[in-house]
Amino acid sequence: MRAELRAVARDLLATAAGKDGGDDAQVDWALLAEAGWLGLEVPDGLDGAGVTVAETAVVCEELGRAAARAPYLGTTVLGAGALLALETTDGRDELLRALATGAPRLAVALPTGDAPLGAAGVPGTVPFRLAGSGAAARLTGRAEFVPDAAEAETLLLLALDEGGEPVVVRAVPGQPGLEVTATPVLDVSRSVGAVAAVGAPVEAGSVWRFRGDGRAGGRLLLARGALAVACDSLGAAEAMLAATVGYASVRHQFGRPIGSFQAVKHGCADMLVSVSVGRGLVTEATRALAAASSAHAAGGAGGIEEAAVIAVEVAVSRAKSYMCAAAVDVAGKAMQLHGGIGYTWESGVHRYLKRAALSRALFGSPAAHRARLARRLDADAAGRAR
Amino acid sequence: MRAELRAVARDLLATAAGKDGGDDAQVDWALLAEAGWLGLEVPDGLDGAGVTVAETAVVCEELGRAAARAPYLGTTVLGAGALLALETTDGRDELLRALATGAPRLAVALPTGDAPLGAAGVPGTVPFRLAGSGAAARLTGRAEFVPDAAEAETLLLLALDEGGEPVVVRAVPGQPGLEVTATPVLDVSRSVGAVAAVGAPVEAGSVWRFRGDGRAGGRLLLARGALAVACDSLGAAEAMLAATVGYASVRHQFGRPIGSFQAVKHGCADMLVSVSVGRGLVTEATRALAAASSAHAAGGAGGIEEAAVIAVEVAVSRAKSYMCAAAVDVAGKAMQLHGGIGYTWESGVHRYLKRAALSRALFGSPAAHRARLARRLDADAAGRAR
Amino acid sequence: MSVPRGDLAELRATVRGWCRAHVPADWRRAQTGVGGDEFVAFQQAWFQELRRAGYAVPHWPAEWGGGMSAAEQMVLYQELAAADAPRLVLAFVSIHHAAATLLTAGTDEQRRRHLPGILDGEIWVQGFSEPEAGSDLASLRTTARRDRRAGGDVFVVNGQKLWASGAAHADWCLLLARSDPAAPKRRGISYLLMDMRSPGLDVRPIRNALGDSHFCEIFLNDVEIPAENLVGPENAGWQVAQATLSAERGMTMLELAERLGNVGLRSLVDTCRRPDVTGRRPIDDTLVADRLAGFDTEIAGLRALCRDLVERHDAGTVGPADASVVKVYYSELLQRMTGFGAEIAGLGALAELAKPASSGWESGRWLLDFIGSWEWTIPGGTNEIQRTIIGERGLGLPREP
Amino acid sequence: MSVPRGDLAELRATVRGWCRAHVPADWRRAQTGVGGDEFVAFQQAWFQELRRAGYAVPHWPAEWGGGMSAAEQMVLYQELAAADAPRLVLAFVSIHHAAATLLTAGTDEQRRRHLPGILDGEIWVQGFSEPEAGSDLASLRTTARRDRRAGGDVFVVNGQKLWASGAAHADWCLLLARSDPAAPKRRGISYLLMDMRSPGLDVRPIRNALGDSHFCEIFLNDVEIPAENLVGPENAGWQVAQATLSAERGMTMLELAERLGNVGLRSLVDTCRRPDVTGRRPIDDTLVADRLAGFDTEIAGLRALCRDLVERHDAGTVGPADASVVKVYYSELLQRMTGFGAEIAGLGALAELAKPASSGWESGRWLLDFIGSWEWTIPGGTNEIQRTIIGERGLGLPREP
Repeated sequence: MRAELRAVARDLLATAAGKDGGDDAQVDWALLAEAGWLGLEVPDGLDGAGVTVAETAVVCEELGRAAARAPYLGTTVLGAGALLALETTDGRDELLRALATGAPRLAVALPTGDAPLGAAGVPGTVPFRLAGSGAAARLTGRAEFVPDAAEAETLLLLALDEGGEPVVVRAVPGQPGLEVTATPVLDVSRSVGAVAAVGAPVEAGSVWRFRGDGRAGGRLLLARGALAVACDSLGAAEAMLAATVGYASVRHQFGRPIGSFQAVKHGCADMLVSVSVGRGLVTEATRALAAASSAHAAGGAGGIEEAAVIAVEVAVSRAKSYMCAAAVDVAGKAMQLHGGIGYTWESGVHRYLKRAALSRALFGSPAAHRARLARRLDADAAGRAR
Repeated sequence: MRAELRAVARDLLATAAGKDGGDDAQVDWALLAEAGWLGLEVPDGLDGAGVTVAETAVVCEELGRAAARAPYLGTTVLGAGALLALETTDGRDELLRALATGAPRLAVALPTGDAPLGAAGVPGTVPFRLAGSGAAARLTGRAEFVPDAAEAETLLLLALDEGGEPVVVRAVPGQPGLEVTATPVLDVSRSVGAVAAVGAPVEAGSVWRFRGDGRAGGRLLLARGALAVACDSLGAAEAMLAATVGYASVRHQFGRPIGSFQAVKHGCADMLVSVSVGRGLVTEATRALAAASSAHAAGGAGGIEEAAVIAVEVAVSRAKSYMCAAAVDVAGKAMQLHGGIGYTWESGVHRYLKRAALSRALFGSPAAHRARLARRLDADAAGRAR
Repeated sequence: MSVPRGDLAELRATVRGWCRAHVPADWRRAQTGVGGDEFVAFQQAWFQELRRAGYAVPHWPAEWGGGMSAAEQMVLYQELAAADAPRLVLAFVSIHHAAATLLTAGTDEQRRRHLPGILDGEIWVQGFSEPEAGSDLASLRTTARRDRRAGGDVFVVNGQKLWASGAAHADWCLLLARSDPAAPKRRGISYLLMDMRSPGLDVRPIRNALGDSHFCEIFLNDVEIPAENLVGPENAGWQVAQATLSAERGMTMLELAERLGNVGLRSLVDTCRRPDVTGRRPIDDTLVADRLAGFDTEIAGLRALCRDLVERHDAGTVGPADASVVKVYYSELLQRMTGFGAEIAGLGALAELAKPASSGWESGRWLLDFIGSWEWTIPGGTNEIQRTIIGERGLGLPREP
Repeated sequence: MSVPRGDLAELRATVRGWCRAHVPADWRRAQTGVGGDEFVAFQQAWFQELRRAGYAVPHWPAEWGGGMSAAEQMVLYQELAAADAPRLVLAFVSIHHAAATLLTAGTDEQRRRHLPGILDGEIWVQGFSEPEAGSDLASLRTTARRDRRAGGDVFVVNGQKLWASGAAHADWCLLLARSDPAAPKRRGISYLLMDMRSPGLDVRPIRNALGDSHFCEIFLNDVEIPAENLVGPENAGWQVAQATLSAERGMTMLELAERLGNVGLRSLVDTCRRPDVTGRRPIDDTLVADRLAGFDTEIAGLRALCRDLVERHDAGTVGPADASVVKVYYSELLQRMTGFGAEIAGLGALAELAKPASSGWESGRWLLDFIGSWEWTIPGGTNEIQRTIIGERGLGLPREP
């Protein structure tokens, strides 16, 4: 299933985005919906495919490979991911069903920088606060670099309710007190924006609770985001490696294909090594998240165990820090080994370098993820010593 | 003068130490004394050569190039260096004169690790304390990894007197309350040891004061030590580069000299680049220390300005952190590019790797020196902003 | 170098004072996101400002308006960098390569025609690289057929040039073309001065990774160049080009090193001293502090290397790979340093969409600077080629068979 | 892999329990600084201990005393590493290369003679490399002249072998020698089993960078090897060697990765949690913490890579450069990690003069470990050669002309 999905996705994206698809390589959204990629994890009962995050990861990797522009991160990775972690309500189910079959664009306003990886962690860094309840509920807060915010038709905001419990609040762009602003970035294949709420009234039935512990739900959601960009970086790095090998095999200088020179050959070998290592880490993280998500889904109201959340965070921090840093290096090496051609706009290498740079910063820098890992290493060693 | 000194030193060490000079490549001490290298900085009036630390630096570099064993660090770099920074007394002058013409072995017990580079710095980390004064003076403290301690005939101990002022105390190995122990290390071309004093009585006339501020004197002495090992590492790295280029030019595999393969050629090129950068930094640091030392000598009791000490510390920290790390990398690369031969004891590459490893740790790790530099960068930026 | 130290100190004080009075205030902000015309106007004005002070072409012979010793030029460039003066971007080829070519291999007539022109703002472009002749420059294919029919004496040029930086603004072009197709690779090339208004010439900008278009393609279709515009002997163009390529005698790298060490390092330290959303300064993180100190050290090493290179040029002891060592080290240090800046600036670096024109490669818009750093690791012989030069010419290692 | 997960969990519990009962307490301290005889005795005893449990040769066919699936072997090696059991150093060539050679290319008679012998402690050494045939193994010069005179049928061997690890303790040698000097490089080599007690054989230990002497030179002077000790067809020895070189099917790298991830990482974390003279723990420095987390990540990546390699071997989908990718990554990670340990341990690392025998390359004596790491970046084809293999066979890049 996963191999087939990958093959189909690669074909479809190559056709839809391609190199002549203009600077932003916009993918036809309806096509993605038709292909069934939006509701991969939505249960059969809600017209989805009922598979795991491992399949979503495949689509993310292929989007990265094509450096394609599509609001997949906002709608499926985070949107569906958030909804699936919530208690069942009519509104939530309705949205999930629409997402799987139609194509409403979603965005989830959550912290996308380093802050939630700090020692304080979620929920200290939940960006929105709810005041009051029921019809009197008001929302205040701000989130920046929110994926696909500017194009979203529905917003899901990660907020703390008056009891300090993380919840998800549904909102609509343009509603009173809510402002969504696009943030233009160098990576034109991505869309991010700021979401600000100042005492925004909350519609009835729009405050949704996580199944089980809301903190765990929020942490898994952030892990989904981090894993998705790691997958994107894996695909981007693989694309850059393939492009470089292809170019080095045909480009001649000094009467030889440049790929026959050790400097180029060994450079490509290093790219393959780091892509291979990154792929292993991404696979491990995907497996851990899929297992935890299944447990979360199966556990009903009971939620999920702390150890499982930590296992996900460890695996995701490794994959995110390694792969997202490696992708920048690989794209940079690709630019170098393409020579002058690689520095042109037309070659498209710069698209990958910029995309990799955004992915590296989004959902936690490598350094922030490693800092979290190091705290875990220290704690584990203390546990051993005890 | 410096070029000639270098040529003579290289010849002499190549002959004296050589590869067949046994595992420890011991240099004949009398030969060094005859060559006039022990009293390079000792004034003419005390039978020395009256030149600057720049000449001492040349000898250090050549000792590193030959990976030679000689108590030069203890006797000349630190011993003469310490004595020259002291107020003139008969005992001090006598020792300096002996050092320049005869060959008494000295060792200076001062902190050789990272501690003095911390925010507290000297004198917080002076290893010995004087209690009482005159005939009742007693010395207590401990210094480890003291260069050439075990073979020294005279010890100079960096201590704080009862007023908290750094002073130098002369002592003799074997005197009551004083224990000197050799510390065997992997680098068999070096000798280090521990010096411990427990209420050791101090002989009359053996407590000597720095000219001017004792703290500044202590800091410059530590800078001398750090610069000397940076010079040693420069020489060692140059030797490893030359050996690798030589080997790669004659060793054939796959029907070609291995140096004709880009992987080897570019590896050597990288070695040359880092040696060149390191040489520049070492030269700058030597210049800064020579200028400050002259000022210190000329300033008489007035001592030396804080800005000059800082300039020395900045230049030395750069040279020490860069060159001593680079030398380990260069020696490691040399081992790699020599292939199996490089891993044999007989090739001698391991001698350089171990020597470079000791030099890297001695007188402050690269990380500790960079931490000090970073504090300076922050302070300078604060100054600019003001 | 023969200039007494005292005179240098005086020159330093003079230049420093001049900079305080003449470097346009806030030019970085004003020049951010400007169009081509505004950039050209700013560059030309700044060039004339420097010219009036005697600082535009210090490396030229005194008779042509220069006359500074190498030691004096070092002081000049150190002070311009310390004052964060705009860089001479547009005139670069004119005052360096064009002037060096004219001075070392040109005729008196060519010199009299162009050197004053350059001082008045004549812009030159270098027409060396071609699509199939990048790192392997000697394999260029553009042809120059000598034609003496009809009483004239011209070279008729056909072909295509690539990576001609600033060609869109250029008045003249330094052109290498193959004039003897039968000769060995490096023996049949001629060096020509080509008027950029010649018929048959088509300049097309190439958009680069930053979205700028300062690189151009030049298409040459039966372009006629008068034989009097030949520099050096016919078919000896490769030798002329080699002799003049390093004519700046290390001073360009010294200037770039000084800029990296002044505005570059200052910007990076400032970036790291700026508190993040949680109120913490990156520099208080030892991980960041360590990297900063490492860059400070590497820059100090680079500056030492550059001073040494200039001094060797001056003393006539420059080695065959010395320039390559500096180029490799500078370019990769630039790449590491701007890359680190981009990491520290994080998501914010993605939202900085334009950097000031007339600046160097360290504008403090770190992601743009990082991408721009490949302008140093690729052109002029990629760093892979430079390492081969260092290995073979610098260390004497055997060539590939 | 066909073993049900439940059975694997059971095996894991069994091995874990066995390790608790049988791994010698404190063997690292006891084995530090021991001589050759003590090392051999310890290794032989540990081998028999493993043999009794069925853990000595799990990869052999069941009929010869093995019979574990790849999945089961992975569990076994993971648990041995987790329990920090001594490594099988001395028997390595015997149970892997010798056994694989005998099983895939040997005669029944050869198998019957040697496989039980190996289980009883017969030690083998690999005689492949020569002074002029290191990375370029096919250029070996040792000759094997067939001699049927006087009714016998022997190979008379002359030459010199290098880097024969453990030859001083070996009973038998896997020997490659040139039997047809006229044939092309790789077509005239034969694969022979040589009794190390044969006359004409001289073994001289080579002292290595650590001062140990486990590598040896073997001088061969008219050594006679009976023709029945030929493995595979005459002159097809190169092909036999290639077929058996990777016979351990990735399991060795998996074991090494597990050891790096268990005792290696734990030792490094412990080193960084130990307060220094000023009372500060290195791990509280973000610079150190960042490096530690980086190693934790890289090790996780290495383990994934190794599991993948074993599974590909098992599934028959292993690529021609997969092993090279793992070797390059493991060896350089080992070098970086031990190098970092040496930095953190600082001056103290210099004063650690010996490391335990029977341990891997991560004993926690960091400077010794660091120096020892070149045993992985050089032998078996240097990492430079491995990168060429990765580029050409893994990525299909063109060979050098």
